[in-house]
Amino acid sequence: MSAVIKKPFYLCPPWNILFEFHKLERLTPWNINIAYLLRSFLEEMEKTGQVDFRASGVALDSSALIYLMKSKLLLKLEEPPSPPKPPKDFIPPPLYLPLRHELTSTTIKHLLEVLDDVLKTEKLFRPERLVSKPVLPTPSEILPQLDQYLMEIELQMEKLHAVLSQKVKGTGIIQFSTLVKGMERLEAIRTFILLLFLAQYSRVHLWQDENSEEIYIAIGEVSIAESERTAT
Amino acid sequence: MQKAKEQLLKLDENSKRKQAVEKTQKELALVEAALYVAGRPLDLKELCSVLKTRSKNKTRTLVRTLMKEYANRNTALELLELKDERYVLQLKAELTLHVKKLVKRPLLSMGPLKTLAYIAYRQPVSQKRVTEMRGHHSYGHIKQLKEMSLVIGERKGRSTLLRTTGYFADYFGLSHERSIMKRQLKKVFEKKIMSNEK
Amino acid sequence: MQKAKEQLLKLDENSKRKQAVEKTQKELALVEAALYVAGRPLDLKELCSVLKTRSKNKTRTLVRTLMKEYANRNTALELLELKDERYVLQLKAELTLHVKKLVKRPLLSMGPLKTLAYIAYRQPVSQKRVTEMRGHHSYGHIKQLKEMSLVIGERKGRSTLLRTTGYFADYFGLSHERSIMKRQLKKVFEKKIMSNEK
Repeated sequence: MSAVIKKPFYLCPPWNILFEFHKLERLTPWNINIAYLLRSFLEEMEKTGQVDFRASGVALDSSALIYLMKSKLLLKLEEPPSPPKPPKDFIPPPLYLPLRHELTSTTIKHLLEVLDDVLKTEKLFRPERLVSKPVLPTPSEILPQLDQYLMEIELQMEKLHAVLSQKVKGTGIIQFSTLVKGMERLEAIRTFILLLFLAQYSRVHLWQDENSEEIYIAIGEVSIAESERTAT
Repeated sequence: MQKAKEQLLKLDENSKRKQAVEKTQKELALVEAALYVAGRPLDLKELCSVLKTRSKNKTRTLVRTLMKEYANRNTALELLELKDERYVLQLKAELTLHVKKLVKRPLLSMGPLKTLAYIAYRQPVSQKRVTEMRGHHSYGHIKQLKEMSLVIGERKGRSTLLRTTGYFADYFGLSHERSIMKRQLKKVFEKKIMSNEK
Repeated sequence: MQKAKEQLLKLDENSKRKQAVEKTQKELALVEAALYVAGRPLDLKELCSVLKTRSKNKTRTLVRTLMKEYANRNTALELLELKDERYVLQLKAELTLHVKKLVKRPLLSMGPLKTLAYIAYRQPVSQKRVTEMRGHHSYGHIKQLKEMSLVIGERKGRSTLLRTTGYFADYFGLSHERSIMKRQLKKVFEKKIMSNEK
């Protein structure tokens, strides 16, 4: 029993086609992926350590031949075959999911709980923006009963004027922040609107410091240096 | 001969009547289907579109017939007419407590819910502001909230203003009027904070 | 005197009978309420807990009575019994298309629904095959279907085999047994194709 001589790897598929010329001519060149064959041939050679320059030469020669065959076919205007079509299969119609009403468990309580979290983050990350650009409540919130409020506006104006006069003892200047100290936000906004009305009737004078953004309210005949007025 | 003719006429009439009844049955089923899957109040316009009719009168008659049927059936569900001719199919309140434990799925997961809460509280609020506050994930949240009709966006110049929808108000039992809704939210919210601080 | 006694007895019996009927009505309403809010199949255990009874027999009788009532009413809804004595209340399939737009939950659009149908029909099927058959968009479909727990993928060597989940079977009221499910699906598809060709 002589030892079986082991065939070199390149005489096994898929590389064998590069070494069997008689087969090569019968094959359709489009079915041969030269790049793949050569790459894997080199990889295999490296892996097995069977470095054989003669075999490499033959492989290269065969590849060139296959390449030539492809080029000839193209010159004869034979188009390469289109990529294989997917197998035909029955495509069923869409499956509509049955519709079921389902009550969900989220309640307004959950909404408010997460709102709490979100607003905390808002305070944490954007304090400067919040101060400089407060989101004002809508007018209907400030003046919930508009008609009634308008009817009473003159009365309210008188009341505010009286309060102001009392605070400055007849004539004088008071800061807006002092006036609204301790007030609810909505109340402060209402007061501000009333001040605008009073200013329109020239019962008070308003101006704002550009740097501190403080609003000053002058009641009665107070002489104000023009230079101090940056805005009214 | 005359008699045969009369009989034929009668048969014809009967089959026409039968067809009309069947049609009404089908339309009633459509109204019921709409109210069932919506799970929220629907107005006549929405019901008309399901019925593919423009006649509000027809739709009103149908939904009121269905209301009567529900009332007669005396089941777990009730069909109610709300303000502004809106109709809702819902579980009778007295049964809620007994089946509450079966309700497990939340409307939204935590992330999108937070984004929704923020939009509701600050609305109308620019998409940019929401993203700044809630991070870049909120793009996905906003998309989901829009798909679920909880939020709508409105282009205003170069930015998009977000606000909540009527469906949002219905779901949480809030007013459709935005200023009232915000006041309601604020009120409940402040009450909650107060009670937490105690 | 004797007569009066008899009459009293009879009255008593009547009122007892009336009470029993009322009790059953109430229990039926509870079962209906449970199925309405759950929006998914409920098993006898869950229904027992809502009725606060341990008797599966009693619960089974009640839910089957309700099934019959629903079948007789001929409304938009149907109450079905699934495998393992699970029961579900849902909209009749033929009405889905008419009211789909009113659903606020994100539903699957046509593409993913087709991909789902294909996977269900051919399962277990390699992801590669699905993509060949349904185009490259189906990657997204598969992702969505997995997210909704309708489909799962299993690595097998270098390819992924796709199949539908138990949740899918429940959702469609199909058998969990794959071969039976496929037969059921085939029937559904044939029916749909027939009705489309008409």
